Amino acid sequence: MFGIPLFPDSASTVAADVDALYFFLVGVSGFFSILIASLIVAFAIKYRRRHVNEVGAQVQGGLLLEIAWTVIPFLITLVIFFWGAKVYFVMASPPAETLNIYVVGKQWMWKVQHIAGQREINQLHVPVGRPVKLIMTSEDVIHNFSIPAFRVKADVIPGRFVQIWFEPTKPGTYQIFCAEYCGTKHSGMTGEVVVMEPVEYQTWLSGGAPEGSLASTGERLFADLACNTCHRPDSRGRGPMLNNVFGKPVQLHDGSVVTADESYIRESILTPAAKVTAGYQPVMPAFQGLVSEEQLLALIEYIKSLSPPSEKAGQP
Amino acid sequence: MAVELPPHHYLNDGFGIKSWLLTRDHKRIALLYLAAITVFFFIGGAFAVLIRLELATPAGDFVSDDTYNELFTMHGIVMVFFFLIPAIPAVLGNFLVPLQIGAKDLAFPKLNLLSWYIYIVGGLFTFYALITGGVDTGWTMYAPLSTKFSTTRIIPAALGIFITGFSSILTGLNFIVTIHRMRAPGMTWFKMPLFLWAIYATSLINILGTPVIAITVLLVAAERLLHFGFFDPSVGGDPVLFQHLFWFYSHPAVYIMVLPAMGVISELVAAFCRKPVFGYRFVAFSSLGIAVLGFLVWGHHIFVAGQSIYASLVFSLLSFLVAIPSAIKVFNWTATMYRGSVSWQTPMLYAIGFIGLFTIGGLTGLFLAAIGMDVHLTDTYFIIAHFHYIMVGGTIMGYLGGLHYWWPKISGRMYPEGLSKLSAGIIFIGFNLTFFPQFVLGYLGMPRRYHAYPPDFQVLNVLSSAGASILGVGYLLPMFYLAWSLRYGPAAGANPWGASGLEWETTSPPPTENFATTPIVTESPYNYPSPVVKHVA
Amino acid sequence: MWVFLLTEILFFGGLFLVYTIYRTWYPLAFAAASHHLDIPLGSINTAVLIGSSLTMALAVRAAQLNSRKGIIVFLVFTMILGGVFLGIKGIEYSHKFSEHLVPGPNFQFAGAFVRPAQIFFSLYFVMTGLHALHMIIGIGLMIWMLLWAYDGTLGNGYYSPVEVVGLYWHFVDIVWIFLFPLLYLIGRHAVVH
Amino acid sequence: MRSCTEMAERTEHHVVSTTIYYAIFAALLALTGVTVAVAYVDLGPLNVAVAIAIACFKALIVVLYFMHVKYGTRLVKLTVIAGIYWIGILLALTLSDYLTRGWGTYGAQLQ
Ligand code: HEA
Ligand code: HEA
Ligand code: HEC
Ligand code: CUA
Ligand SMILES: [Cu+2]
Repeated sequence: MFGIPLFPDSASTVAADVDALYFFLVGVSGFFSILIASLIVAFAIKYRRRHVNEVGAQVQGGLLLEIAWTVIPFLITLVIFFWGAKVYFVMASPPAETLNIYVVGKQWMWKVQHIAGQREINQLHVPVGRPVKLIMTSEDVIHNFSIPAFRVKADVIPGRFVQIWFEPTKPGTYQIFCAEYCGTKHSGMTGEVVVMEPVEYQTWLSGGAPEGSLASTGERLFADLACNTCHRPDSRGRGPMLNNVFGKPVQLHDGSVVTADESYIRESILTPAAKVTAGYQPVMPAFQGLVSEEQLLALIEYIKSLSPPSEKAGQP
Repeated sequence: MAVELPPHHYLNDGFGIKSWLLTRDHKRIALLYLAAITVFFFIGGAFAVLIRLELATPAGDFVSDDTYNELFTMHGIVMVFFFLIPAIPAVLGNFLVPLQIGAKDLAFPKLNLLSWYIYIVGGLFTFYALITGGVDTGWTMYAPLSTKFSTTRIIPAALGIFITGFSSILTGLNFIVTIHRMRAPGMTWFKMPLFLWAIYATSLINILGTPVIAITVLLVAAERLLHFGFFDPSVGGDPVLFQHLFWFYSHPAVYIMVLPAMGVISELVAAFCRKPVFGYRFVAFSSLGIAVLGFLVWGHHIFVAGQSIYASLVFSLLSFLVAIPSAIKVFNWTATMYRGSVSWQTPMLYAIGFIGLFTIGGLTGLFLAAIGMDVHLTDTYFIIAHFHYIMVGGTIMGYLGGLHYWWPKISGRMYPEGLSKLSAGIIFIGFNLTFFPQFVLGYLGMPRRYHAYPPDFQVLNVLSSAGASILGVGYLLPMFYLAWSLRYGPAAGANPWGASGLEWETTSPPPTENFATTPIVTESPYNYPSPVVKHVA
Repeated sequence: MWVFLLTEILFFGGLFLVYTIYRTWYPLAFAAASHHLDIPLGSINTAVLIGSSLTMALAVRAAQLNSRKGIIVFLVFTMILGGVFLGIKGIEYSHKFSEHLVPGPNFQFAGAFVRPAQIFFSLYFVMTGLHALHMIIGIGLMIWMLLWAYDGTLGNGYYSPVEVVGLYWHFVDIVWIFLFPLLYLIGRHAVVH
Repeated sequence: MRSCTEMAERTEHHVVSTTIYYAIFAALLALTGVTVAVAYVDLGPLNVAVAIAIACFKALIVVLYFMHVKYGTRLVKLTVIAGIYWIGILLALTLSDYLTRGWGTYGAQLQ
């Protein structure tokens, strides 16, 4: 309207759900705002004071009315609650088969690491029509990866992995914002998502990853950091074999069982003593401070690649 | 015959700086607060002006990014901790609590003065932080930015918040004890004006919530100063825990900021409709309901911050519950106007403004409480618009309405009616122009705390900045004409509005001891026709 | 006064929350770190503080009964016990310093839990430090009460100030009653490296 | 500051006998001994529970007797309960986050 944008692009599957809820809420709010406003104005005019000593009618209250305007809003809020929760569950549960991409936030840029090896800064190329999962972490403070056109965002927290997923529906270029205040250049921590047709995307992917795939970088690191002195492909090392670990339950020495997801692998590398695998001594050195977040991603991707293909659905 | 000021009242009971700075009279202390709070409001307002100037253009060209970050941080801290939280309780509350319950003073007059000094000391710390470089963490001071990365003056600012916190606690304590123990004979709980219920509920929140923010900022200071690790992921700490602690206080604090204004509105609506508040008990209990439920919803600020899904669901549901008592209030005020004798004097205009804007602000809170919606809206201008609608459109309207309503009691004189209506109008228009476009910006996705933004958003931002300048003028006017009326305004007389309530039964301004004889209460607070219905129309 | 204590409860409540969260996150680390605290000293201190609560209660009783001498004697006892507590705490702190158990760049901790142990000791120092600060304030208040007892302000049925200080002191005692098991006595049964 | 001290809600002038005080004192000492002793016995998860239960009991008798709440007004009792209740809110709702993060966290995968 008048060249003023009033409504954002909606370019992901979940955007439509969010928009529907939004319009419902605008409707409810509009209804009540207008109701209250018109009642006040009407009363103010109709019952305006006509002479100095006039007083109002001495009405004290009415139980029925009170009950009505407690119960009706309550029911409306219940509707909103369930609706909001439903949309939220969609956002929080990625489909089983996703294209995985790693994102590292740092003051003040986004580093994107594709599994095939491409790296990007403040840009993210994805194919249209395919669910994409971003696995994100931060090197310093809390950031927030936000794509308004997809209606998704999440805080990117140092010290753990955070994931969001979306399925782009329209090719195009969309804004990325950092939406959690992170210091001086917070407002400069922006970028764009480029959504491409699958074919173009394939061409883009093959366009060159000088260092090879992420997993192969990880493999090199695994040797450089001497991980392979303890974790050997056979069972003779001091550490457990890492084949077939990812995605499987791991028995810990205190008896509990955890699933070896990205966060677990990450923790195992950075602070191995926190969760010690059953049957092993806690001799693995802590690599916290020794490997960067990006190297970590490569290592994780390598360890993932040692597990059977069904776990590697994310590979393009 | 013109009305005249009484020969003896609290304002001419001693002159000179000492009679003010060492006073124990709750009315004078209220005025001390009024002065201090006004200063802080204009400091905070000046920051807002600079923010809006910067945002008039998409490029970050007016101030540097660091300066901008300090601007909104200091704007938030000053406005929240040094203006809005104390505004109504410390000024109007201090002035009115003893008057409305028919007491001579608060339970602990010296403690009351001490609270003011503590507030000032806290303010000085913050001021010191400000002039030696400012703080750039946002008012929410999230770790680890605040504990490890920022290089700005966080410790003095944190101490400032810590210290003022004690001032709020002591004031709250004072009010609670006063309301329990010093009510005039016959003033049962259900004969108390609704303003007192609101103040009582606010004080409860103060007492129960403020200590938690105190310990939280202390931990931040310890982490910065002594390298202790509480929220530091590199030693295994969880930054999200800081957010839990912060919001455990800061969500209830938003009700500290709105409940007193709701109390004022109840008084205004009753007085200017000359009618009892519809559903007195519902309005009274909804204040307590908000105070209690308000403690159960803090997690709605951290839906996308790595909180467990199930906790988010619980917090979302509870957030909807806390909206119900607010809804009850809005409906009851509206119903009070039905068949009232509605006067269009300035305070009533503010009350009407409050109801309308609070409704919009509150309803947009429902958007945010719906988790799936909040994911898109959080940390965008939608949030900014939501809370300015409640805090500026709501609470400040309530505060100004209350100030105008009780001004004749405070000063003994009337303010110029025409001018005050004009500025109420300017404020209403300026306000909506400033903050309505921000809802749209928010849904478009413009993040908050952005020093520069994509050019697409410019038109809406320009509208907002234009509105802010109108709003600024609207706020300056009352300052001048109220000051003017202190000297030149016509004397008001004891009860210029023909309102009921104990405060109107003593002279304006009241004598130091408030009432010549202890009043005895036999009637409900809003019993019309009141004893004196004769003055202004 | 009770309302004020309500505030205090939540003040410490924030700390207990932080404690609870990290204890559930790092049970082993907390147990290991706890082994570096000195149980005998901690137990003695607990007894000392309980004793001071007793003398405080007796001081209040003396005040109720208008016994000026009683007030003075018992207050002095309470202050001495409080002083002993702080002294022992000081000794413990100095041990921690020499063992490099103070969080920060000089922190040293043998074993696997360097990082979470740092959280434990951060908590240890803040919790016991704030507790000690409260005790110092309490002793200050008691000096005041002593003066009032001397000049006769107290007595003749006017004793509520002593009562208030008493409530405050007992509250401080209660905080310690929780701190002691939570900080000192974790996982003593298991040998953790 | 005299007025300040009026803060104590007026408890009835109930003078508690010294025997009770000494008994409480003895109980507190004994319980301290018990907690220390129990800490060395392996009770599994019960260790924490026992330690906290004993601490709570100790706190309770201090509050009831040393602090005279047993003889206090209803308002005083209400205040104490409110304090405990609010700490409960703080702990319970925060734990509702931490303890259920394993089941699914926004940003982590739902199982
Ligand atoms: C005085 C201040 C104040 C008040 C009263 C409120 C009231 C409410 N707030 Fe708001 N809020 C803030 C100040 C306030 N808020 C601030 C400062 C922030 C941001 C902090 C920051 O991050 O910097 C914030 C942020 C905020 C968020 C977090 C957003 C985010 O960061 O992602 C949420 C989410 O749930 C929320 C919800 C609500 C709700 C549900 C209410 C409810 O209490 C509102 C209830 C009122 C009504 C509902 C209107 C009246 C009712 C009717 C007219 C009847 C019809 C009603 C129904 C159909 C139910 N608020
Ligand atoms: C009580 C609370 C309160 C009040 C009253 C206000 C009042 C105003 N606020 Fe504020 N605001 C907050 C609380 C408040 N705000 C908080 C908590 C934040 C979040 C901070 C954060 O993110 O950490 C915020 C953030 C915030 C932002 C977002 C900044 C960002 O995220 O980048 C903006 C932007 O428009 C804004 C604008 C305004 C405006 C225009 C007013 C106007 O209403 C102000 C009107 C007043 C005046 C205009 C003063 C009049 C005085 C003069 C005209 C004299 C001028 C003198 C000189 C220039 C020397 N506020
Ligand atoms: C000194 C020997 C040693 C070195 C070097 C070492 N590890 Fe380990 N690692 C171990 C041992 C022992 C364990 C099992 C005990 C534990 O969980 O701490 C282990 C466990 C792990 C686990 C968890 C596996 C499971 O089954 O739960 C991962 C993942 C891992 N290591 C990765 C690495 C990587 C990556 C490196 C190099 C950067 C590395 N390790 C270097 C000894 C080592
Ligand atoms: Cu990164 Cu804001
Ligand atoms: Cu909130």
